[in-house]
Amino acid sequence: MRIVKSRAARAITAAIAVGLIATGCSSERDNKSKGDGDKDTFVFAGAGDPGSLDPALASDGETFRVTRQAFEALLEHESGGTKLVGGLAETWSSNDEGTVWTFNLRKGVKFHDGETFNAAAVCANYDHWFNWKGTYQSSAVSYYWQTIMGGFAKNEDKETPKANYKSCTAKDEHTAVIEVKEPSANLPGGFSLQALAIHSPKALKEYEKQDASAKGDAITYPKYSQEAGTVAGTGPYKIVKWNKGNKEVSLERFDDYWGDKAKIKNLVFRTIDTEEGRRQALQAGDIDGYDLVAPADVKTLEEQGYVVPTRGVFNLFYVGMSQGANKALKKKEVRQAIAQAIDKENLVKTQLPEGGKVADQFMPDTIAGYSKNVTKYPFDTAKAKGLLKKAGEENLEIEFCYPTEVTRPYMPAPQDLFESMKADLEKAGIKVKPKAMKWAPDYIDATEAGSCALHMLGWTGDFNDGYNFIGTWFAGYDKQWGFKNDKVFDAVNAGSKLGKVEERVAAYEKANEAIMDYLPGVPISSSPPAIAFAKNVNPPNVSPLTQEVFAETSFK
Amino acid sequence: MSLLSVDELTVTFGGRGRKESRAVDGVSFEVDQGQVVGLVGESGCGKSVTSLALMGLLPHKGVKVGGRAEFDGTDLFTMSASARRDLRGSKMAMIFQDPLSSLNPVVPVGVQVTEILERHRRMKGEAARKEAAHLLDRVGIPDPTRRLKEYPHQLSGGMRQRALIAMAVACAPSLLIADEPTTALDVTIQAQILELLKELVDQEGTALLMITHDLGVVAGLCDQVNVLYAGKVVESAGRRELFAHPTHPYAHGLLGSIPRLDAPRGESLKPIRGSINDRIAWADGCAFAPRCDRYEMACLTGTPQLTEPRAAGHQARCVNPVLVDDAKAEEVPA
Amino acid sequence: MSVATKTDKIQRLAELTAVKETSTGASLWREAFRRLRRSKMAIIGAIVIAVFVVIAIVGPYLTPYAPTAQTWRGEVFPNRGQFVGPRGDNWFGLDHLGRDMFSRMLVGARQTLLVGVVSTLIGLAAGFLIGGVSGAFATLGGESGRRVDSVIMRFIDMMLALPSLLLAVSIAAVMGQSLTTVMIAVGVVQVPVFARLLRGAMLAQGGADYVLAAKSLGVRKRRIVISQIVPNSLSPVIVQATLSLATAIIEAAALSYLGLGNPDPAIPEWGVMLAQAQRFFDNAPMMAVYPAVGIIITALGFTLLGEAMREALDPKLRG
Amino acid sequence: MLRLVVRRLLQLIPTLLGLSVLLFLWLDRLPGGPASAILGEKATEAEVARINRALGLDQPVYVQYWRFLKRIVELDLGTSTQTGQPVWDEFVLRFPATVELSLLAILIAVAVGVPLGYFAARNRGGWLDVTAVSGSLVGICIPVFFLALILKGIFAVNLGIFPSYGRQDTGIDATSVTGFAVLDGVLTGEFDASWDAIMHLILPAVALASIPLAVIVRMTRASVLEVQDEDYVRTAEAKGLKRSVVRSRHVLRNAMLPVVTAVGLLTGSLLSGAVLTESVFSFGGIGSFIRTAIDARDYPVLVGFIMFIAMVYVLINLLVDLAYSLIDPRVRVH
Repeated sequence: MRIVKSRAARAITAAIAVGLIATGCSSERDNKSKGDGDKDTFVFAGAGDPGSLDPALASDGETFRVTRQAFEALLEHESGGTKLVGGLAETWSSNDEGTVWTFNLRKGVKFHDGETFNAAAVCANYDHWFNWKGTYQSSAVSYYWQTIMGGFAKNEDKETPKANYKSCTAKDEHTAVIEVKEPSANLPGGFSLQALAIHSPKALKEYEKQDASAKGDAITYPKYSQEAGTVAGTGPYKIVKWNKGNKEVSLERFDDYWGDKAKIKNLVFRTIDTEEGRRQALQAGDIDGYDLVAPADVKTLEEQGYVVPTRGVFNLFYVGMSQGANKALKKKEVRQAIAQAIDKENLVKTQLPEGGKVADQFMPDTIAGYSKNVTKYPFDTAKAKGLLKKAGEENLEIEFCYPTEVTRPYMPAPQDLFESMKADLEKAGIKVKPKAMKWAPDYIDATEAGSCALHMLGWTGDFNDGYNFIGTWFAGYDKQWGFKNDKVFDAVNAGSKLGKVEERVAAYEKANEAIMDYLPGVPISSSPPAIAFAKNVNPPNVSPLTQEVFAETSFK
Repeated sequence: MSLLSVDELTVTFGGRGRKESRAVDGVSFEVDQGQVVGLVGESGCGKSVTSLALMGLLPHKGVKVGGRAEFDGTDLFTMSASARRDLRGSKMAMIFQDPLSSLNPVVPVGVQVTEILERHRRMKGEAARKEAAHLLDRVGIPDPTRRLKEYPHQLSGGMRQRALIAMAVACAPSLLIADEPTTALDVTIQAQILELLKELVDQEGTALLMITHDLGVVAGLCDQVNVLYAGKVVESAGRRELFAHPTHPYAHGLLGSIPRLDAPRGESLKPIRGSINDRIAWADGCAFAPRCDRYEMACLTGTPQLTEPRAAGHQARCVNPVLVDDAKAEEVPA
Repeated sequence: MSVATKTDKIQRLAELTAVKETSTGASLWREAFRRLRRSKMAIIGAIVIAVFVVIAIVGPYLTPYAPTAQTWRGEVFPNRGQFVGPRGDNWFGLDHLGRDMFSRMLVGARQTLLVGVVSTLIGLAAGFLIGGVSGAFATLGGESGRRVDSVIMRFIDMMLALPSLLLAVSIAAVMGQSLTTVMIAVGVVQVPVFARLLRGAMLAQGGADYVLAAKSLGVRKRRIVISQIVPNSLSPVIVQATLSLATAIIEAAALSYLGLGNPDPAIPEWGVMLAQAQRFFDNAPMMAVYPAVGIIITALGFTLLGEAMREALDPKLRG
Repeated sequence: MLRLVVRRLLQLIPTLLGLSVLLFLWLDRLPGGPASAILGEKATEAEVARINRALGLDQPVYVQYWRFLKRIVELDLGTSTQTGQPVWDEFVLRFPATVELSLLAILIAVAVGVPLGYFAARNRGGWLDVTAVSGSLVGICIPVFFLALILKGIFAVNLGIFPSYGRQDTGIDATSVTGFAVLDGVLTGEFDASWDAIMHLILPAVALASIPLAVIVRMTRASVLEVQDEDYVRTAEAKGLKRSVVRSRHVLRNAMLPVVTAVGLLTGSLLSGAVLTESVFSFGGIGSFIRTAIDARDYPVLVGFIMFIAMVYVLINLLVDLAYSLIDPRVRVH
């Protein structure tokens, strides 16, 4: 022990000495970023640690970013697009009601643990989820299963939605049939979710040995989801190590992958929680790429020669209005005045990353169901003033909440956005009472409870179905909006129960028009969350759904 | 020739912006081999400063030392700093007033003794420790080997002073300067310490420069006495002579102010009026004048010179000295 | 001898003795003040503070533009890293929303001063109360008093055991975000410091002779504490208060960096401005530099004065 | 000595109990719960209610507190709602990082601060003194996070000498024994890992050290100045000891006493400075984790971690007192 101590001491002193000397001479570390061809490790920085290595237990992007490299679902989105394509299922079809889904599975697919992929494996997964018990039934754990497939075989909590999943049958080695009780707008899109990605049956057996519900109250994630070794999917990479202390997950190329093998042998995800931190790490050559780039940095990085591809937009940023919190909002003129007082173009021009678009309805234009002929509310301060006068609200005073300490893909710098809009509204003669809250839980709670007259929120789509957007807001009475309007609600729900996609799309367009006619809030913009790579990287196809597949990445 | 001869020593504080003040103002005196000389005066008269100046312990900044001080024939003020260091603790040593604050609280007494042996007598380890024990024993500290390991706060006041003395005499110095060595101690201890000093001085033939405000101490020890007032020697004489015939009104006053058991009934003490703060600059006249019963206009005309108004070798700095023979001569302690 | 001579003898004496008597017996405070006027630190500090305070008071009325008006919105593109630096009508350039930095700095000064002063006052008041009470109990409360004191001190220890920033963050979490929150959070952090300081000083005084004297004379305890002990224990507290003004301003900035600053953008505050400017450090470093320098210099001003005061009041460090 | 330790450890228990009560009362006042933190935009009232019920947060505080106590008895600190892992594991995962950081910081502060302060005092008013003092004053006034960002910008991003974030380079897959990256490297002989860990530590440590450094410099300076004109230093000089001995044994040793106490308090306070530094360098320590825990209303983590920190703080102070009593014999006795 003594020796070790003295050694350590010496090591430290030596280090400090050298460090101090080193500060004199310039960088010998830079060339690391220039990168030589045979570099075989790609380091990508996210903003937060993944929550679990089992995507089924997760509901956050940071986790999915990692698991997506190792797990595949029945369906996938086309690389860099939003179109549904075959994943582990080559083709799929459903009956007219959309309650029976038949998947023709890919052949010759192997799991990381050597198991072969087949219909039995698929059903093993769905039944595994369907039969979840205890803490697994908490929406904190199985959020996506519950949104897509409802509840479980035996619901333990009366609040849990009733199961919509009926059964999964392996018609033959390579044909799996999944039946649901009622048609849902979440299908087939839901089949593409990481949360419903297919695990090796062998691994599943291991999972089932471990229970999520530990003693006491808390939700404890099972051991297998917290360290590499057990989890096994079919993806191009396999997870080999999760070093929590160092906030790093290491993956390694899976050589028996059915498709194009990964170009780089090692893939590492690390966590750097601040925007500046990530940018500086890239500039310092410590990482090869990072996500959630601050809009301010995009141009700068490009000028410095970094690769900053632009994603398609697949999210929506809006100003919500809680009519419960301020009676004036019940008047349409007031809502309209607010809508026209805000200079959306300016926001997009100055605040949002390149490729941002002004939104005119609660759905980005990349989604099937976007309607070209909704009522528009162009920026016009004078008109806004007039409307307020008409409503007899010339000196309207209104509370406007905004979140601090957060950047969301649709909302890069909340306070800046807020300050701009505040200025706009005040130009139109509306008094704005600012209210800043921590994103979670304060802000989320406040907006959910509808206690913020005006507030900023948004949504990033999970898959290409309009209901995934408008459904989350306008399917029925919701405190956040605080209005009842059956015209809107019916229009929105009309689509959701239709089995045929085409019919649905038509219904969504009608719904959008109904919504924008009523104008429950102000859709502001859709903006692509920027992603940046080192100078020597050929980036993967960037995806509107932020579903990059890093197997496509390579070094120049 | 004398061991230490101080000639027109002046010490000036301040300068560099601050207003100058002269603490020692042309003091001259001599100390012969083995002689015990007293520097007497109330606090603030410059006696301690004199001793520090001689030891070279005054701060370097903001202090000017003038005049000459020859020790063993070499001028202390012109010799190199390192030479002075070698001298200190070996040839000339010093004992300070407050034994507690003068000892390092966090270093064992033993180390504080041995370090001086190591420095000047090139002693090491066991030998040094033995010698240290011997020294402590010599200054009358019981159970020295144990004491060596102890820390100052574990010793009694008397023992601390003894320890300091042990350090001072460790290298058998030829001159020992003692600055109020007993004031911080209670009476019984005082006597013991004085005894110890006397004995050491006699045995070793060490010269002792005794700095004190306490005439009792002087009476007990000194051969030659110099009375200081406001930075100047106002009277200088042999002990007997001084006690018999204090000539300068100040010295006279001092003696008059000592309580004496054998004083005739009804004769009350005659304390000196005022304090050393109400003085006038020597340049203008006798600094003591404001407190003096005997002053004349003459006192206020320039600095009075040292003269021998009474007997040879008995100097006094006064224009109106006390010359009437009073009857104290007989009671002078032998 | 003639009367005449006698009198003019005394006359002459008087003249000669009349010299010196330089401020002996001057009170600790007058002494201290004399030394303060001599120390460069104090002078510089005082000047800095004076300037800052003046700006804080009159600044907001001198702003060339409204601090919140996004007048030049069209010229600044944060999302493309395009900013506008110092120029004719905007001496400090524009911020990321096209507002005049100079005006914002001026208005910000007042907020910063406000935060510093109020939070320090909060800390001082609370700390003074706690420290005073426990000090009083410790010095004159006897056995039981000492027990009370030790309980209070346990509590203070608890507060000290919590890292100050976390304490602040958690307070902000409970109270929600507002200027008051920032002030309280920063203030509370100071409480234990003041409490301990006052108590310590009071304990030291408690042993002093004049207190024993007063006790033996049977003066009422409350009176001893109020009229003797506390006044004599003040100096370290006052020094600390000055220093705390500096730390308060810095802590406030730290809170802003953690996103807990004053939420109302209508009232710019240096800490918040600095925190916001972080994001554009590459493209517009000056946006961060102005508030940063402002904060540093102001804090320095208070620190200098505080340190000078400490030295002036502490004879040991004199010279 | 032993009694002191035991008494302090016993004192710890009521402190922690009191603290835990305060914590629960505070948590009860915290608006919102972990649910919405977990779900983000996806939160709906029903979901939030369900999760809170699952976590037993629907019960009144005292019930929750009672459960907490029961768990504590079983040495179970509960589970983080953020990561779904046992609080203890999370602590073990992050504590070493902060400890390494704080230790190196305080090490730098002492290693640089003490000599600097010492020499500043030695040639008081000299250029070194002036620079040291003014430097330390400025040091206190620079917001830590700003300094950290500047350092990072220069040495990590522009010069690329140090890594810009984290505890270890990617791909250095160091075997973890104790969790202390540096130590582990040494234990397992993976010195490259130690080295790497150290490189990652330096920048944050320097930033974190700024304030302690400033404090220590000024403290050392003041206390050396004070000790320099203590009587015992004069005694040492009077002994003619070598300068080096006087300075090391008599000046420095005494001057260090107050500094030691300061170091202890500073080390405790470093944890809070760490919150900022850790988040700037995304250095996964407890500071930043507690911060996120507050946002995420991660009650178990908050309670657990804060109690740990309190405990560590008390222990550090205990250590300081022990160290103190080692260098100051006066304390040792009583």
